[in-house]
Amino acid sequence: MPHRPAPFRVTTHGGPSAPRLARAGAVPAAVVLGLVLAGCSGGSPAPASAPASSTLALAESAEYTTLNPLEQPLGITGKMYDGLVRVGADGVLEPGLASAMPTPDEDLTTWTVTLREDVTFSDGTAFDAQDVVAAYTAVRDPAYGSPLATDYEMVESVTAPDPTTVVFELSYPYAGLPARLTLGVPAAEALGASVADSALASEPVGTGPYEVAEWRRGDSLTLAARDDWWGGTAQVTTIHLVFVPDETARAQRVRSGEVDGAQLSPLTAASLDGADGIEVVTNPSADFRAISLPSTLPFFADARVRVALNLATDRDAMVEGILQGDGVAVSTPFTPAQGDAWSPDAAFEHDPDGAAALLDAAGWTAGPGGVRAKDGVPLAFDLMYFADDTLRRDVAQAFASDMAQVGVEVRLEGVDRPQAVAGMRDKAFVLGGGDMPYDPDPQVYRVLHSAFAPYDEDDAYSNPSMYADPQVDALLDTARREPDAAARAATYRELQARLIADPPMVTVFALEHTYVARGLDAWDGVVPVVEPHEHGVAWGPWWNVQEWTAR
Amino acid sequence: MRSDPYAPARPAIRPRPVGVITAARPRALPAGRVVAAAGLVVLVLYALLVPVLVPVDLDRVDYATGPTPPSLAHPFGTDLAGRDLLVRGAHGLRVSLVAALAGATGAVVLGCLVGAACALVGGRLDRWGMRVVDGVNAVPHLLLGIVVAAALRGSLLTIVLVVAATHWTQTARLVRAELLALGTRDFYRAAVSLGLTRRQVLRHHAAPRLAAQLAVALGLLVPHAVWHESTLTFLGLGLPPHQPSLGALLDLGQQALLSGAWWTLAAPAGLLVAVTLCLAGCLAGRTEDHHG
Amino acid sequence: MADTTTTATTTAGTAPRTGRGTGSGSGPGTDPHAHAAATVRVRGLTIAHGDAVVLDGVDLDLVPGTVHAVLGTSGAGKSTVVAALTGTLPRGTRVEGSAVLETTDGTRVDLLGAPRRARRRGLAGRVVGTAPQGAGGAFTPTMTVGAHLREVQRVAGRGRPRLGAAHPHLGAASRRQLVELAHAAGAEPGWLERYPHQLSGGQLSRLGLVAAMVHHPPVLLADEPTAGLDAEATRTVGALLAAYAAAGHTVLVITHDVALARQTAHLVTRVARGRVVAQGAPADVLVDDAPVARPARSVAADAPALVARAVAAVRGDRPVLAPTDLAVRRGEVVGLTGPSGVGKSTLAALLARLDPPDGGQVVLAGAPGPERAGFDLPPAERRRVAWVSQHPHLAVDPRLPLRRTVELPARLADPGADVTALVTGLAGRLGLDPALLDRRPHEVSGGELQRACVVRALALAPEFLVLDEVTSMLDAATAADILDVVADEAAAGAGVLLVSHDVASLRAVCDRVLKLHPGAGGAVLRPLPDADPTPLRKDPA
Amino acid sequence: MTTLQDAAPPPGARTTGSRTTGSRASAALRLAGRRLAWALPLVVVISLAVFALAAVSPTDAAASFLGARDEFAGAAARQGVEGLLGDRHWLASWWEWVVGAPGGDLGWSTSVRADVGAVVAARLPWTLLLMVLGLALAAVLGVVLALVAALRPHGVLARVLAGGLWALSAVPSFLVATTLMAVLSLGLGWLPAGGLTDPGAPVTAAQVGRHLVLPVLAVALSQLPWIALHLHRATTDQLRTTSTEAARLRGVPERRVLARHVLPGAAVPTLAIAGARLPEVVAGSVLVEQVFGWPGLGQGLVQAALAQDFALLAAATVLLTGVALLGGLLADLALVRIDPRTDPDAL
Repeated sequence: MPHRPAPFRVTTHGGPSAPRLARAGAVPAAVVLGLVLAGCSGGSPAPASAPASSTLALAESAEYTTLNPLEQPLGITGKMYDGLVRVGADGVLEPGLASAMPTPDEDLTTWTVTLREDVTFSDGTAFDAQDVVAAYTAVRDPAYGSPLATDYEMVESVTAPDPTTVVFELSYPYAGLPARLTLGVPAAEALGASVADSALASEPVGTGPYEVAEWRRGDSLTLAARDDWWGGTAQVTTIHLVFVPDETARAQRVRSGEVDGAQLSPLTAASLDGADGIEVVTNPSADFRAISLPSTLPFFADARVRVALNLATDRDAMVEGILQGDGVAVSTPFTPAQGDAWSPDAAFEHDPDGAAALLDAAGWTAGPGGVRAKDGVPLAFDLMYFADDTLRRDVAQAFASDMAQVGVEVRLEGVDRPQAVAGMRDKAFVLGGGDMPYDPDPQVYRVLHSAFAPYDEDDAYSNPSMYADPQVDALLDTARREPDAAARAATYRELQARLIADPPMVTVFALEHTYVARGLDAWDGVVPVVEPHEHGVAWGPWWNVQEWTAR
Repeated sequence: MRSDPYAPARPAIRPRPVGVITAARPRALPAGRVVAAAGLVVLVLYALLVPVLVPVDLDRVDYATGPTPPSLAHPFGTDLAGRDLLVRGAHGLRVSLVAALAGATGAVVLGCLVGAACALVGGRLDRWGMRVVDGVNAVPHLLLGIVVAAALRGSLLTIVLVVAATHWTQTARLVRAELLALGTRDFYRAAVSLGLTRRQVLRHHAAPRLAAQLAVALGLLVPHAVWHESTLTFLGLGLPPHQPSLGALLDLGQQALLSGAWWTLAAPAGLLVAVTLCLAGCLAGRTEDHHG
Repeated sequence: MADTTTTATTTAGTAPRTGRGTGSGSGPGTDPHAHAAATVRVRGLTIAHGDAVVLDGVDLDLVPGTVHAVLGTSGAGKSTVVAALTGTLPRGTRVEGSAVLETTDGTRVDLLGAPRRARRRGLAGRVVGTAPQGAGGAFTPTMTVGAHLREVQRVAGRGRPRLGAAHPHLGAASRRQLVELAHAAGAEPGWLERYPHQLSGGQLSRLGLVAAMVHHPPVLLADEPTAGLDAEATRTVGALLAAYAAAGHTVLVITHDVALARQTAHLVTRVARGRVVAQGAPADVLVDDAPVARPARSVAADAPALVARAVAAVRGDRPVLAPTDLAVRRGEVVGLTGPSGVGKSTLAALLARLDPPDGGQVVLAGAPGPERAGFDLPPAERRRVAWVSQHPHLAVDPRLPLRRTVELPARLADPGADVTALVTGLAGRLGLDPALLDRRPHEVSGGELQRACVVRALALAPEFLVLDEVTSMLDAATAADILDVVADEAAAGAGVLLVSHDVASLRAVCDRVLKLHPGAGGAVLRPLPDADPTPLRKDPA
Repeated sequence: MTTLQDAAPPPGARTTGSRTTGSRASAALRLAGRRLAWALPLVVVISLAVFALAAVSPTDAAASFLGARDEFAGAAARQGVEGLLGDRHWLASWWEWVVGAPGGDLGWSTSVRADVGAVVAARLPWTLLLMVLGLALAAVLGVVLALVAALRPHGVLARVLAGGLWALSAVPSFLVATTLMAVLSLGLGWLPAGGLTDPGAPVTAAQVGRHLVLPVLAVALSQLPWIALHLHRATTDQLRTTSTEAARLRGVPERRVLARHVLPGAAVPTLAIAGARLPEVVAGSVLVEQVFGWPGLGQGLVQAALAQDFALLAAATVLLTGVALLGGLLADLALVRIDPRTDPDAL
């Protein structure tokens, strides 16, 4: 076997030094030599070994932009960092670095969190309250450049009275704070002045169960289990994350046994189901898709039209056709992932005739060429979707088909981000949601509250329908301040009934994230979980891989 | 770079051939050329008539049926969203051909302007013009295409702009060489002694000769431009996915490859190769005749 | 079949030319550098390709010590003889007859039947040396000439030549041997280290023969060794061939150049349309080829003339033409010759007013306004002087049928005239089949194309004709036809400047011949004396 | 031999310009120098074009910086990011990039959150490896196919070659790559579908070798048509020339005739075209890398374009163009080496 060249690794942040260039160049030269010896040996790679091997190979759809938890929450960073609060089985929050769930005072403006003592960072330094304060100060400071700044706008101050307790002072009573404390806490020293020059982007320093062993740019990232993790050493000692942008290639490498799992679209996942040892795993999520109906357009000012469009939409056909059944039809931004805050009966049935009758009643009668019109204005609008998102394209095309059947003309437009922001003023848009599903407030507040109705170029995706309903505002604000969980859920259920009467947009379904995996039966501890909008191989069946135990 | 601008092209000069299907193509037998021309006519008719004859709403999706193999009802089969590939193929081919034709025409026009300017004005403009031509030739066209598409994302205009901006150099060289030859070839000196005026020489000899060569250049640019469109769309930088084009169909086809729907890739791939072969077959043979 | 008695041809002993020189060509074995000599007896050679019969019943005898020249116009099948002897006939040709090679040490081989591989190892290069057609063709452009020769030596060095010829040359070291051979061919050893494109046609032709002679093969076949060479280079090659034959080898020369045949051949066979029409000693076979002398014309001294006064030409910083005076009067044919590249074409173009001169001026009686040239001259004035170039296929638009090319200028000059009748008449005069006019340039031969160009020029009834090397690419018959027409035009009152490097044909048709001599300040024009001081020397001794 | 010598006229006919090999080597060096001197301003202009296009493009840097999080970033967060990225005039940022580039500081990539220099240094060797091997394979196959077809012009291969290769030339390289993957790895499962090594395996020659087969084959097949067709046509012409015939008549064995007389002559026109084709090889390898997930600079370029990360895009474009120019220079130097008639100063 030709000599094994030095491990090839992109190290520190400094500028490219000549030796690395030479070393990087040396590897391909060694390869050319090796080629002569290796030749191309036939035979497919060794099939995944049945017994619980301690290494796991997963195919990720894209290379990570950054490993900084303040930029990339709830993703792969969940493996290297811990938050004060952790997402548990079925999406129920449980204490993480906090020794117990955070306790609010009676008017929900001061929250106290006590910290565990037996926690160390991956570089050996100790973890204490100062790191938490530094993290939550940096995330709130716009100058640091974290995209999560507005999620903590209700936090006034974060202080550490002693090394093991942290106190959050809020500017107004807020019941949903625990859901926002899942932020990964890096070592204070490694934070840097901003995300741009923080070393955390490629050199994570966290308290999590794994640390980065090797990152080959453009090819793969290898995680190694820490033997000194406060939650006990993970039995899966090594995780190889291979970057395979092309979905067909991902599926092929799972089928050929090269990798043990990948995140695939429902259709491709279905095609692999049952092939030698492969099973499809779906996890519920609050990741909904909806079509905004901007109230600036004449016909959307009338609630009856919006109800009619909701009735004309065949949600079940979309779930079956687009998601191959891996999803739940929903009519409001609330999804089953919100637990008892979700009211199952707040839903639109598919009733195209009812929709047509409602439109006629509203005065939008069928004009020439089959498109409805009212005093000269045709019921026709543009529907934008992100051109590179095949799922949103399918939703847009299905919605346009459904609308065409009731005489509503929908013109499709594949756009990129700036075109979407610019068009949001007077065009419909296929909206995504469910970024933070573990509390109903972050799930719906910015989508429904009239405070976000006026068009704001910097915040175009919040309340794109420019929907303003005082009753909805009131219910949202009371729910925020309600300490009792049951009462909070009841308020949200009453809110959903209101949304059915006066729907801000046409919400179609909530995704179930589909994964294909092999060899899960060799492990105990594989349980479902509610996933956020972001779905990569950090979630799926492997979300709690650090707690798996060999069967 | 050339010391003597009037020297006719010697092997040392690197003409930038457009795509490999130019001079390298073995001489097209007359029969081969007839078959190619017929194939081209069929394809163009298919691309123009089918979308008109079969008015199907492009956005109408029918996930219930999903991908079905080629059958009598759907000769090309249906794609993942249950849409008939025969019709989408026609739309795709039409969009790609329009983009390619517009791009190629733009390239030829720009090439003529630069070529004529360099030849007629001569001197510094000629030298700098040739510097620019060599510069654009040195950069891989796809890279230029990706950079332009990255900035001006996803519209038909972008594709036309990309093709025109990268493929005018070959025509510029052609026009310049032809106009420069006016002074040197025995053929033109004979015309002087035979009493033809400059205008008559241009009208009877230079213009028809140049027109024939430009027609060939245009013909050969179109398949090359179709490539560019399909490549950029394949990379996700070209036309938006809901607008059917050969590139989008190929991209979709590749995704469906694993789930066994090979025909979703075969249909657009077949069309792309067919249109390329037919166009090259018709015109490639002609390039040699003009070197006479 | 092996008819040992010789027919009309003579054996090596009797030299057809007196003064052949002693010691050469005498019986084998006694000469200091004697080695195996070989005779080739070709009997009834018939070659057909498809349905066309190329050669029909050709008998040849190649005898050591003699040069046998096969003469004929292009396309008469001459080159096919060499192809037959070397076994390089194209696929699918039918060959009949025999070509027996017999050497003094008893080897007998039928060259026509020899299998290709055996021929390659045994004969090629060692026994039968061949210098193929085309001056530069013998050498691959990417190798130096020396590399070719060394390659042949290395290849042949492996086995002693089967003929066991002990030859003084083969004994010496191979490096020394090449230098000696080069000297023999009048080539500088320095040339061996150059690439073919760095050598002139004459040099390459000589080195091509040297390449064929590396092993002193007893039989040497030379195919058109002097094609495209000027008179001086032809003489050199002729001397080399004669000397090689005199050294006891058998030489076959295929040529259309009568001068070469007269200079070197001991035996001449004239071939026309694939058949031998005459065979024998050069004196009686070549008698009718002497250029026919045309009746001299009397030209009035004060006839209107096309006059170039002290015209000079400079290209870049190099003076090409020193200030020169040249006048061509109407009814007169003036010849212009000189070594290639001296500036003949430049002077002709100046006289035809295609390019403005760098000094002096060109005056034509009756031309209004200041002297101008090229497109600046009004069309009517330009048509008074016709210009025909050396390469016909460069002078016509390849896309148009000939009829349109020939008639266009005349139609543009005088839209009313019945141009078609005029052109058909002129074509007839030049022996050009009017049916050919409907073809495209690449579908007709060079000769026919040049005739069309002359028709195109004459259709404008020019007062003066400037013909720049119009006959150099043509065979004798076509050239003769064109020169006849030139003579008729002159007789009809046109003034003609005829540029050529073939002095013999110039003397036959011109009233006076001028020669351009290369000079430091540009070429200088001087009349060519009647008797050329450097007679063609045939006798090498 | 006396009779031959004195028959010769005095030598000394005019010889065309003679060039010792020494001055030819210096002419080749001058050619390389000229190309380099010409390449530098070209590279600067290209980078200027990339930055200008970035300025013209409607995208805003903050959106592409946030990437997937852009949809959920509130107003304050977006303004923070815009402040972070700064809003220097694009000409100033381009000037800073050009001044820094020679020193190795190629700027900071927004899509990779790292120095562009580090990313490029990690990716460029793999692209070079892929292109060199692909081109080498194409050249070897091209020579073999051309020779066999030229030597047996009426054989089956000659007819198949012309038609088959010409059809192959009509297939874009990403389609060739996709089909190879579909057949060889999806269908038959002989070869891995992509990536640098098997997941988790160290970067060893054997591993990378196995993963290199398909991409190299794809690059080779996309370049084979023009090489084989040009070589075939040139070899056929060369076989018919009198110099080849003369070599045979001088007794040179067939193998040597092919090696010394036919192939160099045939290589000349192909090399003359090669310089103009190399940009196509670079473009082809970009696509092959994207399909096979090969971590080369080509894939980096596409991802930079998709993420509109113009610093990395400029560096990748400039470097890949440099590779194309270097390839063109090498082809021309090989041409000068093989063909004595090519005058380096004229190239």
